Amino acid sequence: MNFDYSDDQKFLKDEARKFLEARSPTSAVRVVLNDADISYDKALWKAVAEQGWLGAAIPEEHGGLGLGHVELCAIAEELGRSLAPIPFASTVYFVAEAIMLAGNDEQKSYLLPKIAAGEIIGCYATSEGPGAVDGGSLNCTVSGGKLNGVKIPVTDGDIADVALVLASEGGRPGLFLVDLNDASVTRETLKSLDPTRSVAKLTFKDAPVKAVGAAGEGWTITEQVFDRAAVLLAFEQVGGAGKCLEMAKEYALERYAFGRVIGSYQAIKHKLADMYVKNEVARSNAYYGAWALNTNAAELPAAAAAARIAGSEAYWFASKENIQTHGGMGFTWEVDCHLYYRRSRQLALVAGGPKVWKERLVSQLERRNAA
Amino acid sequence: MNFDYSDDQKFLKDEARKFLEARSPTSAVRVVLNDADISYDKALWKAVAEQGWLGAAIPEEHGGLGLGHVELCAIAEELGRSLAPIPFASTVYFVAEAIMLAGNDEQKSYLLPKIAAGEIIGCYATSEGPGAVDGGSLNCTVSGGKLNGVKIPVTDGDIADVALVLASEGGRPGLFLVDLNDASVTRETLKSLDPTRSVAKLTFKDAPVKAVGAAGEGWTITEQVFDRAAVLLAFEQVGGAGKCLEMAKEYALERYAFGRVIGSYQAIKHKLADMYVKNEVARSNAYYGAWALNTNAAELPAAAAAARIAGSEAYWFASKENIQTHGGMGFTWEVDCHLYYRRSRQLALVAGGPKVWKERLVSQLERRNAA
Amino acid sequence: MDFNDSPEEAAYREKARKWLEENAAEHKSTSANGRRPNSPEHMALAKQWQAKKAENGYACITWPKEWGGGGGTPIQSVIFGQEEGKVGVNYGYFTIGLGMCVPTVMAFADAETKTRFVGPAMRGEEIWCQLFSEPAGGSDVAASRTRAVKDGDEWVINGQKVWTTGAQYSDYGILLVRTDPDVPKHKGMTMFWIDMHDPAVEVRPIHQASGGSEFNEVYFTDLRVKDSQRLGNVGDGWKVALVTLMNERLAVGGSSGPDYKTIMELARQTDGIKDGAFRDKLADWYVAAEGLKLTRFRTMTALSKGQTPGPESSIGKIIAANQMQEMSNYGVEMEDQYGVLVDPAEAPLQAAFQQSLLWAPGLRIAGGTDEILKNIIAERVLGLPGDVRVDKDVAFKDVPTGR
Amino acid sequence: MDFNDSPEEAAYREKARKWLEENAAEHKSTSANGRRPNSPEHMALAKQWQAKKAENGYACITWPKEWGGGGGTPIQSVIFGQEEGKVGVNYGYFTIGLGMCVPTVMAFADAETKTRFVGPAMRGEEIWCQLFSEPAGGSDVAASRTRAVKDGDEWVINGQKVWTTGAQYSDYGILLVRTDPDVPKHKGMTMFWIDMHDPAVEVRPIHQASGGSEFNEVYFTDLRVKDSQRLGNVGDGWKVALVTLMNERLAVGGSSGPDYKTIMELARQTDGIKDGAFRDKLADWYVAAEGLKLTRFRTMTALSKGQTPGPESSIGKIIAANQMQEMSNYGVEMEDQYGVLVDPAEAPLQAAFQQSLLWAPGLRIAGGTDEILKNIIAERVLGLPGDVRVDKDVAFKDVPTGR
Repeated sequence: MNFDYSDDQKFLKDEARKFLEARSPTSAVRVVLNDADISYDKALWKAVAEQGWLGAAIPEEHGGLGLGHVELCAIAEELGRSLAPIPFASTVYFVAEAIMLAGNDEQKSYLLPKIAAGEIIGCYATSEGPGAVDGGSLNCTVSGGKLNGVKIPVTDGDIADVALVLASEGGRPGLFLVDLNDASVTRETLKSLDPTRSVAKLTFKDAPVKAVGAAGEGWTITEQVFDRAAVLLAFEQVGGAGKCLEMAKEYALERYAFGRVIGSYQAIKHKLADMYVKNEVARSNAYYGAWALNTNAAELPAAAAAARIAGSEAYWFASKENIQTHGGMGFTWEVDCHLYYRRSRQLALVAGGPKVWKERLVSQLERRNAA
Repeated sequence: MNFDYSDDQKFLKDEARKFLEARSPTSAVRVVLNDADISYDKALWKAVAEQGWLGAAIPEEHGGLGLGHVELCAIAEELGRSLAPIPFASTVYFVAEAIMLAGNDEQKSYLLPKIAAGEIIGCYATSEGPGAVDGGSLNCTVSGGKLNGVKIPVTDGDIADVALVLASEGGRPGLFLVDLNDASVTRETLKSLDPTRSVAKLTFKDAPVKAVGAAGEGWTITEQVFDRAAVLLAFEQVGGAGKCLEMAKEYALERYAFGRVIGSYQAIKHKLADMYVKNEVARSNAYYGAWALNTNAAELPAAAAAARIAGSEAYWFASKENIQTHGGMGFTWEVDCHLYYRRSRQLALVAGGPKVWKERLVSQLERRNAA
Repeated sequence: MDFNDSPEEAAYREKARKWLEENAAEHKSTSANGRRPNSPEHMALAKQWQAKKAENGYACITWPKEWGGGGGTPIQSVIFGQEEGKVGVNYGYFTIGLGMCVPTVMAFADAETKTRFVGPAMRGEEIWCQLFSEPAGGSDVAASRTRAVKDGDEWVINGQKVWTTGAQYSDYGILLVRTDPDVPKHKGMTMFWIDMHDPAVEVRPIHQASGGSEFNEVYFTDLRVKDSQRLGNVGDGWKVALVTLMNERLAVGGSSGPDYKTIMELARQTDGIKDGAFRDKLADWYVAAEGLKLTRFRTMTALSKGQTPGPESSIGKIIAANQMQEMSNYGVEMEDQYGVLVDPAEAPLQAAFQQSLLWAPGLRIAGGTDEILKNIIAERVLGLPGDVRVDKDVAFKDVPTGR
Repeated sequence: MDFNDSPEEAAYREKARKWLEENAAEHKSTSANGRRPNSPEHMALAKQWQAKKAENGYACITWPKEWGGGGGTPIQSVIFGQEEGKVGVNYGYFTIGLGMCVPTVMAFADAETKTRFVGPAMRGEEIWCQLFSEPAGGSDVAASRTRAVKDGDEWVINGQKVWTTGAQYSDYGILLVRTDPDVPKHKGMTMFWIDMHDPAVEVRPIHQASGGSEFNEVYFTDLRVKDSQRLGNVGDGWKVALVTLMNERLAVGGSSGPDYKTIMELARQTDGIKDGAFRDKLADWYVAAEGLKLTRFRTMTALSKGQTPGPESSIGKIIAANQMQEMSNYGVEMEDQYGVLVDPAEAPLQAAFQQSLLWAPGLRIAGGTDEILKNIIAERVLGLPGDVRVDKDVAFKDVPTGR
């Protein structure tokens, strides 16, 4: 039984925390928050690339460190905790994972080393409007190797070099690689609930594409990629939720009301205990997701869904009750609480909302029970 | 604006409370609870009849007091509070209301005076097995004026003289009056979550019936009857939930832990505040239901559903957290807390569970919004 | 049980309706007339309307006629408010002044002061704000640290208030200050009225977590006020403040933001309307919102009978604020990935759910946190004991504060 | 991250598995062998099994070999428990005695006493119970009022304990009593071991709200015990009790009653499986139950590394008890009108949901209420301050009790 980070992984995680505390304090996050023209922290992106984190789970033959996915999970937890305003998830959890999963040798050889080196930013475009994406009814279409249509919103779509786009070809969903610097692509940066992570609208007019994976397999691949991303995002959620509990606890220990620290009132104590319980449930489910991801276990779809549901719930609760614990101060722009509140929403939505994941989980349970 | 009981109604309600405190203390309720052979409190039933309560909403021409339904609501609140172990709801909210709504003159003239006088007990039989009843697929059938099939569970079915039975005739749902003392009817008393209210299994073998209302209208009538009963049951729920809050408050003020009354701890204070909030929401929705019932307003279906949902939720919460507030004592047979916990479940199920009512409410909202 | 007016109430309502019909035309829609709230044009219109109401006894319906009020009943005030709402007139500038500050002035000031201020406030010529909350106080309003020191016939005030609504456009304010830190906290405070245009008063808007700036900080640097500006005795500030806060309770506030109809509309757009989980939630939201609305009718019934509503109205904000947070988050999640978009031009229903998601945490805190309101219900409605207090019997300066 | 045993653990597991295969045959299913729990036949089988385990070092795996234990590690104990569970052996009679009482005896009794009791308890020959809770104490275990008065070389004990598991079949018990009411509550208690067969000890089953009688009241009327039965010093009872209670924490308890699979089965039977509201809830229940199970794996990982699990395991019962109550109610409501039927012969799935609905309120209280467990997490895991205490520094007899 070793259901925990190993000592090496703990060391990596500690180092990541120190690095991010130095390089991505909330003062740095606020530069991206406050300036609409800045979409991400370029210096941090460069530094993270130098650490090798972008290629942590990419095989050495493709320029990565060839570590396991648990190591990437450890990094994700710290990225989530620090609110790092960089396109890490889009590039690593979505695009790199998709290429490793479904790309051909040429695509792997070309893209993975560039991703590992921080030379290109990727994004994964599925949404076309309000409501859950369904591989069956896509307005973006590919015909004769050209893509037409609109994707909205696309996380990091304004800063990415390449996109993986879910689009219909001959009535079946396919996954396509697009060079976003091509003149056939128009991008518009949009306002987000979480301004520290950018989103865009991408319009394609006869954009040249290359297929990733077999024809008609675009939705199947996307579901597999989302399972993998869900586990990694869950670690970001666990990191963020843990930080919220720490902030709430520290404030509750120093803020006085009626002559006592507010942390001595049961209303606050039990609120924080509730946070702790949800955070532990999220962490344990995330660990199981990490195990399933790392071993490519058959349990991955159920484990990923459970990790994502628990992570979303824990971060939502911790971020909103952290504000509540801070009282009026927590509702000011200057205090950091709202950064986590905003990020908790971004992370809960970026790979599809809880509704979709609950349905995926229950379908898995039905399948398991039938077996 | 007079959204409250009138002074006369308050007087009636106060008198009802005094009467029930004297005649239906929990010591009397426990006689029914503890003896499997006693299905209801016969002396109380007789006394209640003498008070005229059974005919409170029955017109004077049919032997009732001819008061409004708000007066009946006031009585219901006190019956709920006192846990009165009598077949009041079955006889008055279901059967008398159904006859007033859909019975012909002969049925009214025959049944209503007997009900008002406490001479007959009625029951309303719809359920045939686990899950919600649906007027469309009934196993009980009527053919040639004879009823065949099984109804389970039927509240007060073991002690009732007459039943209104939902059954299929020629493939369409009808409502039928059955004399339960007929030899064609077999009754079996069943064990209930709430032993203070009896339930039975009724088996009909060529039982002679008379139709109530037009052919094929049985389900429509049943839905209207259930709307009316839902409002009255909501008042029983409000009465019970209010009593639970009182009990919890009194215990919290007298029980000491760590040298302080437990009512001085925020965990208990806020729990009781939550109870209070739910109880007020339930009361206000019940009042609106009473208004709609009394004026036969078009809003009745939505108002009844809202009253029932709020009442079920408030009583469930108050009864379970009343036990929790009482700690170990609350989990003993001797302390009354569990009587309310059990009754809260009986009341939440007897006219169909929350699921059904939520769906009815939302359908009404959709209709309202479309209009 | 009915929703009918009594004959007297019906007559009053009819009179008010007729008057509004004849007079409210250009105030009928405060947003449609193209003037931004808080703009000088919007404010001018509001003042004009307030003057007209005052002339006809509708500005302060429950105030005595001798002070220019309507000499009416609380239920008349509610009825006029309902009718005013129905025709779409909804200026908020005078609520705090006329609802809380000026009644305090009327209760505690000398005749000269009252004569000077009551009329102009009622006619909308002067706007008042309430300066109680402080950064270090929060839920503990009596922990006021803003310091007033006597200097001859004047007091010199230094300190800071926070979360002051309307400070940026107010002419006067009532200010709670500490005049004696050597006695227990509730005993060392005094209330003054002040001139908000004094150069020693600085108003700074608060940049809220939601992005907006509805509230202010107010700083006092050697602000000198005359002893005659004192409201009540020296040391009686808390008693005076309680009178102000009691008046707050009578303001029957409706909730704003998306409601069950809005989320049904969204569900229709995103195809969520058929989902059982949504329908289940919708029923709960409807029942709670309906319960709140109907509870207000019960409060109005009490008013109509001449009773005074009590602290039980605290349930309103507990329900409304938490429901707003839950429902707006549900709406945002229903939009799935698209839910992060916050621009009204892009997001469904003009980003109603995104906006209220960002505002909801503030609503759970403003005017009493969930936790304080539950304490109020537990203690003042249910009669449970107060929290164990360590700050009651020691000098204010000795109360632990951690700093 | 993996779920694999270390090589040493795998070897131990293999050895245990083999031994169980060879020896557990007639104990494999404690219900299928037709003997009712608590019947003499069932008890005899259990004792026989316990003796066999003791003989082979499996009875008390972590105890030193000199005392007849297995001399093993906590993780070995967990592994054996898992394997024992897998083959379906699950007698509960010895858990409290060997997990809590006898370790306390071993820590505080003299050599003679230890020699007398440790072996028989380990071999299942004698059963122990723990006598701490009192009616007036509840969550406040240190409020013990059962009084012991010194009389020569003996103590005379009068009073009452409550919620005592297994008192009806226990041979011995450890008993917390008050020996000095004139000092603060935590300082005036003393611990003794007692003979449960003494005629001065009366055991009465508690009739629970659920209808069953799993727990007991125990009354002491002039029970005389020798001073040599004292465990620890006079006045050190609370310190001794803390050692007992600390051992409680190591018992890794699984939850019983219906789980997500059971309610899926019910949903299939009642056609609720397609309802979105049910599916939404099901996902939440699964995630919480899975979170609990996986958190236990994390605890076992800590054990495996030789660490001691802390108070964070309190989260288990908070989640499990509340989920049991919510889920069983949901199941009952899903059955609609039929849900009131409680007879296993009538109700779906042998009335599993009705039974757990009635039991759940007890689970939320037994072994620490939700409220106490949240206090424990807040104070001992998160480091927040304790509640303001009024009972710490006064004589026990002067602590307010309201009676």
